[in-house]
Amino acid sequence: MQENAHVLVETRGVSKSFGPQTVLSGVDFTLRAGEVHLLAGENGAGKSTLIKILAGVYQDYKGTVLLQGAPVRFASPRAAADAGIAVIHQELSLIPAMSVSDNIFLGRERTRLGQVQFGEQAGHCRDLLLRLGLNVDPGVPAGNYPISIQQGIEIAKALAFESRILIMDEPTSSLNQEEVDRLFEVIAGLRAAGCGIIYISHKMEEIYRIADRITVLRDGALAGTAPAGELPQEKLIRWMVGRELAAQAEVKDVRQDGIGIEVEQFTVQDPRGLPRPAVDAVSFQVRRGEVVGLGGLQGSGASELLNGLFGVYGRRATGSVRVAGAAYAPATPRHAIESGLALVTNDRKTTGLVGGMSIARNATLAAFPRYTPWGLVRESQETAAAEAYRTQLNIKCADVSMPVNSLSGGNQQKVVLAKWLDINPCVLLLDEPTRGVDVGAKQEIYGLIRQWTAQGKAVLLVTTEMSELLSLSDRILVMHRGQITAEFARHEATQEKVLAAAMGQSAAGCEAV
Amino acid sequence: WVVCLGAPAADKGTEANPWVIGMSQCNLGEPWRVQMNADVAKAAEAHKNLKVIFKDAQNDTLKQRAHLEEFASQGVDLIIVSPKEAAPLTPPIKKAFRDGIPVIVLDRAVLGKDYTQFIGANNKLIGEAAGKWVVKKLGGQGNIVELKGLMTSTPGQDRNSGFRKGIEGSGLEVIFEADMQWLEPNARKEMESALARFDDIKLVYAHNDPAAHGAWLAAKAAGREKDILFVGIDGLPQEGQAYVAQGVLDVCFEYPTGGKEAIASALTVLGGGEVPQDMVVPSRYFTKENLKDGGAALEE
Amino acid sequence: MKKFLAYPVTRALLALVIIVILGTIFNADGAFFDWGTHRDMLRQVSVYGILACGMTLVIITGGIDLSVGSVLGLTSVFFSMLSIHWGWSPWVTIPLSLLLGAGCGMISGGFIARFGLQPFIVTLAMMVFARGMAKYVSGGQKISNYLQKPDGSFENLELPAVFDALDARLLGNNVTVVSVILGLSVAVSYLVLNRHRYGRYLFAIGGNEAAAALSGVPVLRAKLLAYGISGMFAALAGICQAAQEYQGDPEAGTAYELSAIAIVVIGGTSLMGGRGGIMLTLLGTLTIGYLEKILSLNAVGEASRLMLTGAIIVGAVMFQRNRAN
Amino acid sequence: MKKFLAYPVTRALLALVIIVILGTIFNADGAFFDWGTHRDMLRQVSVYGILACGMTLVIITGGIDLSVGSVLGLTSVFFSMLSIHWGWSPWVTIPLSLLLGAGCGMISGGFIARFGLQPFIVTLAMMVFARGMAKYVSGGQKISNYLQKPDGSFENLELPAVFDALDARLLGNNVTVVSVILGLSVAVSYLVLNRHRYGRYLFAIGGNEAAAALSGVPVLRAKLLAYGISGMFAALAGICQAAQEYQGDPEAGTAYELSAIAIVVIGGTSLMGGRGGIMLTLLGTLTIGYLEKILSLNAVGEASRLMLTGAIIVGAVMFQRNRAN
Ligand SMILES: Nc1ncnc2c1ncn2[C@@H]1O[C@H](COP(=O)(O)OP(=O)(O)OP(=O)(O)O)[C@@H](O)[C@H]1O
Ligand SMILES: Nc1ncnc2c1ncn2[C@@H]1O[C@H](COP(=O)(O)OP(=O)(O)OP(=O)(O)O)[C@@H](O)[C@H]1O
Ligand SMILES: [Mg+2]
Ligand SMILES: [Mg+2]
Repeated sequence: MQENAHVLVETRGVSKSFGPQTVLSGVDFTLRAGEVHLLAGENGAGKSTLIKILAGVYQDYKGTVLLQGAPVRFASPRAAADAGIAVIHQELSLIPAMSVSDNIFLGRERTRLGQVQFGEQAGHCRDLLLRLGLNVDPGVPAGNYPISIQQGIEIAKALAFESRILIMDEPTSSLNQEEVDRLFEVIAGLRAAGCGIIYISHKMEEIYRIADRITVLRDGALAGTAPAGELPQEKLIRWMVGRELAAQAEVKDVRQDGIGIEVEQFTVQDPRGLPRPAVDAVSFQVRRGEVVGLGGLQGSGASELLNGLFGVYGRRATGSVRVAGAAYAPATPRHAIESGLALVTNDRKTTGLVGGMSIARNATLAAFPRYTPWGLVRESQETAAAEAYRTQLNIKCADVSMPVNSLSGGNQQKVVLAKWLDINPCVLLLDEPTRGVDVGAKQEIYGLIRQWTAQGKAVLLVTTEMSELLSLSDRILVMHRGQITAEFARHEATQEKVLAAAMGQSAAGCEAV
Repeated sequence: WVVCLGAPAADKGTEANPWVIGMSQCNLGEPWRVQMNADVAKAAEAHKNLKVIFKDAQNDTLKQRAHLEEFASQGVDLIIVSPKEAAPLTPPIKKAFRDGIPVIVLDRAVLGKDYTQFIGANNKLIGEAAGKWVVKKLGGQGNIVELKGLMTSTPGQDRNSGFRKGIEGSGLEVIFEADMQWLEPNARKEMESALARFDDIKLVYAHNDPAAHGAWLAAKAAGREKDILFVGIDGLPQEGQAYVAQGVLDVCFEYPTGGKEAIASALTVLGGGEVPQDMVVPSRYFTKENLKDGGAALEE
Repeated sequence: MKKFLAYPVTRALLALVIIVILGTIFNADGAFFDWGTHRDMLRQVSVYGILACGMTLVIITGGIDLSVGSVLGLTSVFFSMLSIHWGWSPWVTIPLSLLLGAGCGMISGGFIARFGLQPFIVTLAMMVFARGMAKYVSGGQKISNYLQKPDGSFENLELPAVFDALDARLLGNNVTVVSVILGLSVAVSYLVLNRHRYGRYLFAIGGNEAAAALSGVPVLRAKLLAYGISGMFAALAGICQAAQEYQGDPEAGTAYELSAIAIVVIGGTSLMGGRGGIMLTLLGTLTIGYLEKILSLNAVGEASRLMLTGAIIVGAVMFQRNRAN
Repeated sequence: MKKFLAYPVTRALLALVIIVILGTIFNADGAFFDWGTHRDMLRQVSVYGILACGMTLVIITGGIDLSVGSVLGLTSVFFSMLSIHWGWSPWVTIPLSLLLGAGCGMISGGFIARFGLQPFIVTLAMMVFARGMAKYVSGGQKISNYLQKPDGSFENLELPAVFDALDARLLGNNVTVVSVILGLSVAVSYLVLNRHRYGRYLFAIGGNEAAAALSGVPVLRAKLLAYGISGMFAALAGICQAAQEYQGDPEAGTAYELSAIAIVVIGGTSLMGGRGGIMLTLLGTLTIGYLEKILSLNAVGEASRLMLTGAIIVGAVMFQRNRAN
């Protein structure tokens, strides 16, 4: 009874299915006041689905949800919000064209006689953003800010109404270290104030930094709940994947002599037309068999560098580039593909996959001319190739003719990789290749990267996950405001050094020019 | 802003300073109206002291109303208007007329008497004449298909009611009727349905010539064009008359545009003369026999 | 200058200014300099402008309403019938007509919001259906004060005063009543769109419907409202059209939806949804109004008029194109 | 049964079967059981079906083509003029007309693909422009074999054999040539869409344009192709229309684009792009064809016809709705 007083929200035997597919089965889950309750599980385990039930997004589930001990069934997201549940959903839910303050108050405007009180909202909004350390103008469209700031705005939106229950579904997937630290401070403050926080993440370091209790879902069922201190990482992973994960193989240096890609004085004008170039005369090279990691804060220009090399900006990207020794001038993605480049973008949903198209068709799209001699489609060859990748990359699916958006995040990412393997590239440009991917899939992707380097491919890797950067890269380049500010060999790189360089301090510790 | 236009100025109506006539046509989507403009243009061409400005209201009453407003502010000497609607165009025509601009109304009458002259033909009479011709031709017996024009329009209604009056009391029976909205493809489609349903069709009465042509094409495809008589209305030289010459139509009834007459009246009015307020342009009908004589007048 | 052109509203304004300058050049013997010309332009474009107000709301949600022309025709018939034939008071007939229009809009909106059907096809169906209704209600006849009695003779009823009142001019003959109604429509739309909570919802839905729903926006209700208002404005336009024609025409408003959409887009509201505004639509209304007026004043032939209009629509949209990409 | 209904093509087939069953019930004194009725239905719907083939390609890319009706009108005039007035051989006039249509389509496609303008508004502008061109080329008159000479007298030219050939019937009077042309159009579209590389590109663009571009799909070229093919089919429809009317009518094809779009959507191709197929469009064509035929056979009045059509469009789309959501 005493224990119950502290329970903010509880689910009892909650089950949910989409058509024939059961996504949650009989999940019991409790959130107590003053705790950060971490929800973990593989891609597709049902984490987002569970919190969407708590958030009033789904109403057709079995079982009961108890709020402060009383059974409830929210009729809409609005009803959940009114009951004191604030949610940061996995997909960004900002409206890009609307102002920051309109976004924050969306659905719960301050009104008098139905008239929105814009001034009042803007004022309140400014205070809130300052509390989060965000220097943002409430009147500017949210879409004008980089993804990281948008993520911050999203957090502000959740905090705006002083809810007792806060749910965050992978809120840090596009935040850098500094921003993550600030978020964790805010969370600590909320916890101290007696709020309950449900936190979903795939990042191990985060999990153990913040969690009080951990609940693991596997295939929609409860795998277990335990205090964070009593759940060592190996056990957590075993709960998540249902088996022991093979220890990471020792990284071997497989660098070869040939140059994969060589970039000199490469400049990309800002895609939004700002005067300062997004990439400012950078020069570097990646040898065959080498992984070069690009570190930097959001907006450092690393993504633009990759996109620029791939021809996304056409002639706005200038400089001298050689791919496998041959001169290459970025023009269009098609040209880049023909020149032996492949780009895994940082957002598989909007730029990586054609969601409604089948797995096989997505996998063969980049190398499609090969399957269409004289323009005629050879469907059998396509299917055969897709089946080969399915085995090689261990893509979990019933059939390669299924639409790709029916797969879990990690498997979708593998289809993206299959698409680029299919062109047999010389240089792989990888932009956050493990974003939103669970531990198991992550390991597999790391394994793939090692396979490619062993085959002599050059890899240019952009990632915000420090451990990933440090463990995968043979060399690390750090970018700041469009320029390369530091370079580290594998053995000399540390988290502190990389961060310092990313924030604009030169390796020697003084302010960079 | 109202420009005083009362009496024609002394130096007006010369080759150097011609009279300006504003002509507002309700739409140019129908060949018959294109023909009316052509008739007006052709008649005006012969007079070097006339200049005609043509405007097209695109089947929009309110646009046509704007034309009248514009003509007044541009200071034309006379207005010819072929109105889309009687009721809504009565006030602006009345206004222009009261402001001293002579107005000749073509084809469709307006309400009241505030205009200089109305020139038009009578659709009811033409429909009736067609009915009587049909009764005579078929000897008062037989099945008829009627392909109606847009039944929300007055000509469609009048050509229908006139015809029904013309065949009243005879043994003729309209066994199939459909609204083809003045369009030939629709007429062909409806005729195909009629042919599929009825083995005995003696005659097709179509509210315009293109529809009669479409019906003929349907009958021809069915191999039945020889057994059926085709009657059309409008009688444009390049349409109805041509179809009669080609043996497609058995008869077509002219619906005169009055364009030529309008220019003659305009000259009289601008010269200070008098014209009768209402003028019915006599209609003709064309058959293969009378075509080279320029048709024959309708029998009363 | 470049900065200045970054705002859609300044671009829309510039487009209008260019058209007006063209008007002063091709002034048709000075007719363009008469105030009367401008007053008449405003009168003539009012019906389209009113339709465009509702269309703006719908387009901002990312939808489209092809039924407005037919709903205009239906209400013009309905309003004329109640007013002329049945002799009901305008205090009853106007609200009833507006309700009818709103009802048509909300039926479309219901199918779109509740069942997730495409706005294009649902409102296309409503366009066909409402036109059929207009013909059914009117018996295919124009509803005027000239009434055919069962025996075939005609009776000349008195035209209700509301027709004259709506077709009148105010302020010493200088402004037409329908233009004032357009002004009020713009004002109401402005309030809904920029001051009221539901205006935010419409923008949010057009910007990202899924995100809006997750934020607690009542998507279904907001969409119903947008299509309902669009239908209501179509009904208002129908009343104005009937008043100006002194009759209800079941064919009235055919293809007006295309003009209304062109006005909205030329103003600078995006067909993708989420961006735009009613002031842009007002500017678009004036631009189209002046364009038509100038073509008409100069008696430009049908063929050239169509070709010019087509070219100018593309030109205006190119000009309004988002420079960011 | 449920599984069976999961495929759009079986739903489209079922809709067609329902309509045909209705035809056997309302069979108009047995007229529905004549083969001739079905043959005529096929003739009549062919022009719409040909337009719908091109429209399907465009809609699969996520676009729309409102200009097809006007392009039909323009080419019907152009083809008639070259064939009748100038007496050119069909071996020249047909390819030239198809080129003209493809050109119109590619101009729209160019603005859409190159400048990222909205297909709705670009093709609306082309719809207005091409109609203007049709009137300009023809001088606003129908182009028939009855030619007015400069002195005002008329000359009766011989009608070129191609007109008769295209309006003829084959196989012992049982199939019209235009229906065969529809069949060929479907076949060609099927090959492009399902067997050719570019067909896949069209689906990819409609599904996710950004992802397609980053996978090396030549987006600009593929879109140009889609709109070009749509224009070419519109031209083919224009030739068929001219042949069936024995003349070129500058007003031909008005509002046909709406029928074509309705056919595509009723078939089950999504207006969102990325999903659909040409077989669905063929089924949609037959459904609309039978619907019109049944209404016409039973001489249903205009008002009821419109109301029924509107209701049936919504019904069909509800039926085709993706059950997943
Ligand atoms: N709207 C939907 N319709 C059908 N299936 C769905 C829907 N939403 C989710 N699913 C399926 O439900 C399962 C659970 O999805 P959920 O998003 O809850 O996973 P998750 O644990 O949040 O994964 P991730 O770590 O990738 O975010 C997945 O297999 C997913 O494909
Ligand atoms: N095509 C584009 N059009 C407009 N703005 C863009 C485009 N691509 C990127 N941007 C903007 O550029 C800025 C930086 O982009 P992004 O958030 O991807 O950072 P980044 O350079 O990839 O840094 P990091 O490598 O650390 O992730 C953001 O404001 C983003 O919105
Ligand atoms: Mg999730
Ligand atoms: Mg990035």
